[in-house]
Amino acid sequence: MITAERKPMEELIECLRPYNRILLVGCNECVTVCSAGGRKEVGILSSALQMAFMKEGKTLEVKEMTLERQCDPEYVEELVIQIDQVEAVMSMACGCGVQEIARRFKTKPVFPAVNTEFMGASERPGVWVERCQGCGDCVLGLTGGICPIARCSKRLLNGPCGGSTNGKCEVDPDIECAWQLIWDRLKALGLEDRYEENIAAKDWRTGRGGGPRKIIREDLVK
Amino acid sequence: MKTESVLEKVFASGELAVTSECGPPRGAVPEKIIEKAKMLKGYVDAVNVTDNQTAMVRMSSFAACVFIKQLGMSPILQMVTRDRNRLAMQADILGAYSHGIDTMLCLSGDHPHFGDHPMAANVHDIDSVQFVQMIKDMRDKGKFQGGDDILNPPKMFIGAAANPFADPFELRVARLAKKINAGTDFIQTQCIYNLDKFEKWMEGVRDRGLHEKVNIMPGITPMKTVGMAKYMKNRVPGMDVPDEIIKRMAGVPKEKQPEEGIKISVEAIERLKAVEGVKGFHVMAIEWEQKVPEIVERAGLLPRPTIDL
Amino acid sequence: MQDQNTFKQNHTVLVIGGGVGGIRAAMDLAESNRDVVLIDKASSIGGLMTQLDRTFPTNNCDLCTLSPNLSESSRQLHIELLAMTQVAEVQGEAGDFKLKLITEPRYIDLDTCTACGDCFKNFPECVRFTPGLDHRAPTCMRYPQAIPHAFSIDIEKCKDIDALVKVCKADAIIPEDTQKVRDLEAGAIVLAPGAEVFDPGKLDSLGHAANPDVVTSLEYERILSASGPTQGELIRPSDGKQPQKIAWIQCVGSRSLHEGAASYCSSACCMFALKEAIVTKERFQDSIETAIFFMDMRTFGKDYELYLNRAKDDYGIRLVRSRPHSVFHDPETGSLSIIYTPHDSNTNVTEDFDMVVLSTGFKVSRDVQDLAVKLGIELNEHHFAKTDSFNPVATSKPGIYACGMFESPKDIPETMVQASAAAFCASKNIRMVSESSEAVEEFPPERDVSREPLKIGVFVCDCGLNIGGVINAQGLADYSGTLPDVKVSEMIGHGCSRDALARIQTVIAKENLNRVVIGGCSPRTHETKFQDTLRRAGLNKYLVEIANLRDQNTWVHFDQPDGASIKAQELIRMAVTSVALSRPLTDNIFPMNKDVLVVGGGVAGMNTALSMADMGFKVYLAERSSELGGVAKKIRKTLEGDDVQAYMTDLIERTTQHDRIEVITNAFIVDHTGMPGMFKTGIQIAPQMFYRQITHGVTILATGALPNQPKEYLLGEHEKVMTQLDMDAVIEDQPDKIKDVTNVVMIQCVGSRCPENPNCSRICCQSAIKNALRVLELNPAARVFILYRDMRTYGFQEDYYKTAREKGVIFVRYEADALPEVQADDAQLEVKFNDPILKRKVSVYADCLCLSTGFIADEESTEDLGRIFHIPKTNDNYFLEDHIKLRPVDLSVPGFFVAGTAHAPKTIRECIAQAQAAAGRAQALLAKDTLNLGAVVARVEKEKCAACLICVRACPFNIPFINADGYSQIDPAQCHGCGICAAECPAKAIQLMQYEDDQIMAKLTGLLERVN
Amino acid sequence: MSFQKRLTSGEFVVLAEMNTPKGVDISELVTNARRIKGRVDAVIVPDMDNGIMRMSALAGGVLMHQQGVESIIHVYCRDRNRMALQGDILAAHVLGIQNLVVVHSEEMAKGDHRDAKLVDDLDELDLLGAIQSLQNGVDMAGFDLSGSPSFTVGCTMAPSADNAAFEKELSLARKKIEAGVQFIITPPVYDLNRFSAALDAFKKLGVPIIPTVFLIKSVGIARYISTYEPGAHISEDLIKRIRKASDTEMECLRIAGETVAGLKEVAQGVHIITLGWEYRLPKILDYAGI
Amino acid sequence: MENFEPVIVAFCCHYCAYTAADMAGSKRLCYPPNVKIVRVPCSGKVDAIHIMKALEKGADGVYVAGCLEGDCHFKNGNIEASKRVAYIKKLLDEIGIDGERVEMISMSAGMGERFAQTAADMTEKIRKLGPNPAKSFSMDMASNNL
Repeated sequence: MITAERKPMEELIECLRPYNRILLVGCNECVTVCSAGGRKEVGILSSALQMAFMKEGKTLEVKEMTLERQCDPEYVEELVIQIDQVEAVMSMACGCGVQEIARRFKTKPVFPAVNTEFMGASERPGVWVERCQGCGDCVLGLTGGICPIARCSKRLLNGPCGGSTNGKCEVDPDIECAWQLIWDRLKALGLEDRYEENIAAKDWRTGRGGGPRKIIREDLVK
Repeated sequence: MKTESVLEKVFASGELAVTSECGPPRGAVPEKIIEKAKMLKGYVDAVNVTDNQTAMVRMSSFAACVFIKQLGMSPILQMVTRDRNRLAMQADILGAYSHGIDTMLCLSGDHPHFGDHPMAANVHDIDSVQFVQMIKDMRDKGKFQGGDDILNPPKMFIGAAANPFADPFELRVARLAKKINAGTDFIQTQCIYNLDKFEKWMEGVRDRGLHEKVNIMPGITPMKTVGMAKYMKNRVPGMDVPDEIIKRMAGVPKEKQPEEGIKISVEAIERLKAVEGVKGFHVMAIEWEQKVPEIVERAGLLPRPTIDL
Repeated sequence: MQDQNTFKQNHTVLVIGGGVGGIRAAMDLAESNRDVVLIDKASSIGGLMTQLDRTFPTNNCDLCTLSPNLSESSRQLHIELLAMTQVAEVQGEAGDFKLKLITEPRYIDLDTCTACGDCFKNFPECVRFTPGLDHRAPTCMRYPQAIPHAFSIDIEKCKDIDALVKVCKADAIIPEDTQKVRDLEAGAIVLAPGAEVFDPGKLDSLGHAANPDVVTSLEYERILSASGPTQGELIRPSDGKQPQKIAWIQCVGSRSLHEGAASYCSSACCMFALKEAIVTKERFQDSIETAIFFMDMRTFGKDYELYLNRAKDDYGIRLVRSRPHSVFHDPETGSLSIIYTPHDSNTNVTEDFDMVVLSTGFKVSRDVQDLAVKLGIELNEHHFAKTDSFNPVATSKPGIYACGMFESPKDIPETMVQASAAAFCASKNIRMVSESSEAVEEFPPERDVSREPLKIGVFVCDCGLNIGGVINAQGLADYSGTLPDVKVSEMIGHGCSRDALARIQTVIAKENLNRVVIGGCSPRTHETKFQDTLRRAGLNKYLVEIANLRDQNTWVHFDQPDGASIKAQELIRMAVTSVALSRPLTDNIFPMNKDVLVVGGGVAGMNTALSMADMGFKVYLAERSSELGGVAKKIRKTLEGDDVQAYMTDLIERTTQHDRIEVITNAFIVDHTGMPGMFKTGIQIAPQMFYRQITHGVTILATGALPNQPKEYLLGEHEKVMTQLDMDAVIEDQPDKIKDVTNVVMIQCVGSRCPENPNCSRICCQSAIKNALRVLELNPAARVFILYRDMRTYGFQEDYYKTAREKGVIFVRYEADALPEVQADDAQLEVKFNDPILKRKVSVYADCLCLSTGFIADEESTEDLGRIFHIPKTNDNYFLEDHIKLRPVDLSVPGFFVAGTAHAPKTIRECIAQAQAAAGRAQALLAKDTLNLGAVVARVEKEKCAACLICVRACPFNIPFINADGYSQIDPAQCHGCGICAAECPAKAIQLMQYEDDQIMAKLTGLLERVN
Repeated sequence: MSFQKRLTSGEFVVLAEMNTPKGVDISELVTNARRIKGRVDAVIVPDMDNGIMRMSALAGGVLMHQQGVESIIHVYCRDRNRMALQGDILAAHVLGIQNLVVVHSEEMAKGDHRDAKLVDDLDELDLLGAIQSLQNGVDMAGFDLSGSPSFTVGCTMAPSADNAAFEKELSLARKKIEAGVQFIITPPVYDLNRFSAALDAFKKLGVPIIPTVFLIKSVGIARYISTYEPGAHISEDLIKRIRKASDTEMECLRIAGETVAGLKEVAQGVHIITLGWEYRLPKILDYAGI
Repeated sequence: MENFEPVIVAFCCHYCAYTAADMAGSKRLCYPPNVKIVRVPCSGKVDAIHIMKALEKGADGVYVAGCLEGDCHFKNGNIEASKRVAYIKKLLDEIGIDGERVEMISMSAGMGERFAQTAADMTEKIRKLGPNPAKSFSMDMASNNL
């Protein structure tokens, strides 16, 4: 899923300062699952914002709404009913959602409430870790199902650097050395030989190197 | 001979090669590097010039190499994959070679996390193995990495680093093999203090016959104080400093510790000379360059062979 | 003993006596689907307890704790209540008694009387009665929530019957009413006739007859009582002024040789004197001086010693160890002089008091003795029912059981235990009415309120002075009427009384209300009552909200009535805004697992197991040691001389041989889940430690306590030092050893009533007496010293104490701050102690030193089990019952009961009674074929669910799962209703029924957003 | 890597015990197996342990196999004669079971079929001999088999209260090793130091030693073991630790996990017994860092 | 601010704190009437939103009262609740409202005294902290008019 984390309150308060009525929009997909922007967080943030302004003697009217997905225009359309009653929108979705709202409602300022972080998995309840950088050309088949691009600090494709100690990355001992993981995994699978193959330099065009990406499924295009 | 590199010629001569290194200054004046390089003249075959070492901004390695070259010495251009993408790297290689710089050391580089620009994007367009491959292809196939032909291909003698100690240990030999496969001509290793473990590594290297495909130069770094020894042991990732070394350093009074450090280095060189596959030594005296000549001398590595430039 | 299974045609039990014991017995029987006829010779049930102001040790208002029980008993379909009724004749035998009952005329028709009180207002001379203080003839309602809720007339006293008849608007007065005779067939009889208090009039020296300011403790209760003659004002009868100095004189009519007085101890008087003194200081004025004159302070019940310490230390109640000779009245000052000799002196002291309260003991009334003759049951020398040590509630006649005061003098909790035990034993004689054939109360169909506009009714209870005495209940009701959507708002008297409930029901119907708010006491105790009322009125029971105006407002803010009034408004507002959002809910109902798990195989555990198994239930008896028996297996004789070993051998034999009992020894409870009727308990069985899960419907904890072995007085170090338990065995096994002794010294309260174990171990005084008497029997020349702090030979044990004194046992008191000292010089054992009379140290060379070490809770295992079962414990690690007064057998976790010394120290006899009581309580719970889990379960709104797994991970019981349709599903049968998932759900897709977010939010709105 | 392979290559093996159901509802067993799949090397399936009639170990082992979890099944002499034993052992091989543990048969007295007849046609050493013989292609009657099975065979060692008993167990173990035993499961370890002290004696046996870690679930059980099994060495500190814990259950799991982790340093493997709390195995492994 | 009477919302677990509150009642232990109880089946039911909304609507303090550690009727609801309370405290600090206004309290059903004491302590504490700074101006007016 796409993970996100709420921005510092100060930043949120600052960007809403010019407004009196806003719409706070959650998203029932990834950000709900990573507890950053679902209905519950919308409720909490709404209260927090109102209190923060009340404290300054100002009333901020917050309308709460949570869409099924903010990255689909049909769902975003649901905001139409509310949008005229507010001066600005704050979205708790990932960057996709924020942009979708901005695209649909050209005259309303939209602010992100969260920092969109990465594509990750939940390691355990309450802990999410980066697993994929969306490079567009998956190497996991070569690396035992562990991504060196997302999980090695240096994105090394041919093995660990000289700094890995006890299976941990030199950058931060809390980070597992991706190559240690890859190697352990290859060994467990009896695929040690895979390591010996030199992986050629990557074609980053499939990643961000080729500019903003787009997927077109001809058969589905309407 | 693949190249004009002095280092290649020393290896070819069958003599043990000696290299050392110079860090470019953190400023726009060349005096410092010239002064440092001069100290080494006559004692080493080539001088590594680091590239934003420890992820701290310094004068570019290329520029510093030019100054050393002007002193009539042989520089080794270090380049890391961290700061440049493959375009910039190839461009710089062409430029360096055009200035007569014909030896390179390919590294991935320290992570920006450790340096003075932790906020910098780390490029890592390609990794060090791919880097070696790229230079080899430029040299031998005359092709840019993208596949186009090079009009006058640079003939670089290609070096790479190896750390015999980092984890997973069993991967260290295989990792070396990959670098050799990619086209590495010589290897400079991480500082060696744990001689037993290094020898074990070399055993692995010999088992696969890699010592015949590449010239391995163990890194030697004298320690000034017991504090430095402890720092290396505990704080430098991938460094293996056995407790005996610490004990030995701690066992002498503070003022005698530098001498003890040098002694340890000299003894190491003497012991490793005998190891099959060791083709030279990379003597790095960090912020203590003046001691390199003494070590080289006491280790019996003098005189250096004269190579025609 | 009695034949257990004489099943005959009849399935009715006659319960004689409508006091707390009788009510408890009747309710237990009714709950376990037996028909009950409950008779009382008074005009309403309730007995002595209804006359008390508050009860110890909680100092609760008794009416409040009792009245739900009373009206509950009248609700019970199996119970037929006959007031003013007595037994005239009895024939037949167990299973088939034929009785003649005589009901005296009430002159009021119960069905039409509305208890309006007009008769009482106009003709007080023939309707007024205030028990205790009013010496006039009986009539009428004894207290405001009386059941039956109707007046009665004393026709003799009435001068103008026509006028009386006319004053009744309901036409309920029937002057021609006559005595009615009725035949009844019953399978068993439970006797709970209670006791009467000793009449101190006979003791001239105390001046009760002559002086109005000398009152009995019961009269004093009436003075304190809000429903009493003084409306709860503490004033002395002679001049109506508040007394400033009050004395209590203990043992009036008990432990006494006076004419008409009893030789036994009345057991409860010490505690109620302490209670009255505390309440006096607490409720009226802390400066009122209180002194209690006593011989031994007998606070031997559970946690009673702590109560005593609080009385002394926190309230400064003066305790004077002396039995006063006489009370004189000084006509000039109006004060009362008590002349007494302090226990440690020989000179008389005279002290003046404003009021004197006589702690009068209990005795069996003449009427009850006559009843016993009619029933053909034997009485003991004190005219109490004669029962057996090992069958404590069975009388000499099969099918007839006695409980409460009639069995022996006792306090309320023990009465409750015995009542449940007697009910259980009685139920063995009769068949259970099967649930399907019985007429379940038919509720009208629920009205669909979903499309109706909100019509909220608010009913504010004044709860007597409890609420109305602090805030203006009428004012609050007026205020409530101004709240949005409130259609009706009324003040009702005692909201939980029958007529109040009827009133609510009527108003709901009349006004077509669809939501109800009750402002009253805690929903914890009274919610179901009001829910039933809604059902009767055709509303779903979850459309009511209770504002806790009493327990959490007027009781705790009586010191600031203004604050309490504002808060009351807020609480009502919260309830109104919240109830507006309540929705009809359906209870989750499941089949009942009727198997029983009994933990602990001692005397209590085995008796419980056998009782349940005999009733046809499958019982698992888990014992952690390798054999059954527990502590009782080490005891040889009881104080009364019964052979404990023979009893235990038989008990173990019967238990192990029983078809329906599976004994699991070496069993350790390791996990537990579920709810009453569907428990699942994991047991690990040593030595192989294999694991087994048992499913069962109820759990009875009979895990016992440990014989205390404190490291004091060389116990375990010197061969001549032993515990009373050891001594018991020595006497039995090595009588020759006893024959040689010269001096036997016993020290009481070793390891009890001390800082480490502050409570009294209850059993030690009687075991010391028991062993002392047996020593003297074997060796009349021996000198036996008992060093004690208070001799607590309660009830009939007192007789043995008396015998011991007569036989020359030397009793020497010591104070807690001057403990006896023991020194050993090789074989010589020297005991030194203060002689309070001689006022010097005395030294005795003991051939044997017996320490009365009593019990100590098995801390480690109660802790273990308490944690696994979530059962709270007392500070000294006994299991804490649900209500120390009225529910001494039930634990606070539904479906759990406690028996034996796991509850508190007790004798074998008391353990057996509690075991039978636990069986009875368990039987009542298992009588139902289905299990209602209520409606509090988590429900997922699948449209909102993001299938994020957070609920799956958060649930402590692993209930939610993501189903094939990709959303979270929660099985209502398994959901425990904690709501953790609902709180964690990031999509707010889960709601906990009855506690939905919008309802909670509405409460906050009601509280915080002012209504304009 | 298979259990056998790990054992021979000297790698640390993690075993867990899972009882078959008393009945045919295998859902819990299967769920539990899936929970630890990939985290333990093999599951030991006891056969009517402690005289409690249950689904047979053979079926349980096969079920594990179907879930992709390697199994080790118990065999012993109490309930079957040499015919049945040999037949079952052949069947086990055919059905994919690769490992056997020959265990001492518990008496019936504590079981649920106390009136059952004890067979005891063979003793443990006989049975070990029979297994060897079957693997060599010959049955106990001397007839040649058409195709012979192969197994990794282990045995258990009983707890010993004192040194003499321990010596006796050791000599018994030596005999079993002679009879073909390739690994030994030793009694529960509650005190790592005590275990380490006995390590030398174990090492001399020359086969891998797999000590047991028994999950204590309550203070009551800890107290019982410390009182009645003097050889077990449950310390007062351990009992205190459980008592003082705010969450007893988690503390017990943590203790088991720590013991597993401790044994990782000194033993060749570990055998975790959770008796009814198999669903807690993942947590123990978490605490053990496995 | 002299006459400031704080409004405090106490979310009380049915099994412990709510029962303890009733116990305080039957023992007649006085505490300030500022504390208003909302009954919940378990402290683990108390959502962060409930706490936030209570403050937003003008409560000066909020506390969640659950069972003693290890005694939760539902195993760990109280632990979950205390984590949530800690989270809210941080959030409040972040918006400049003293996190001290929110507390997690634990007690058993028998602790009537502790309930009363806690209520008194909490009231005292909030009184010292002063009114909830986030109470809107208009609301202040309204309460002054009362």
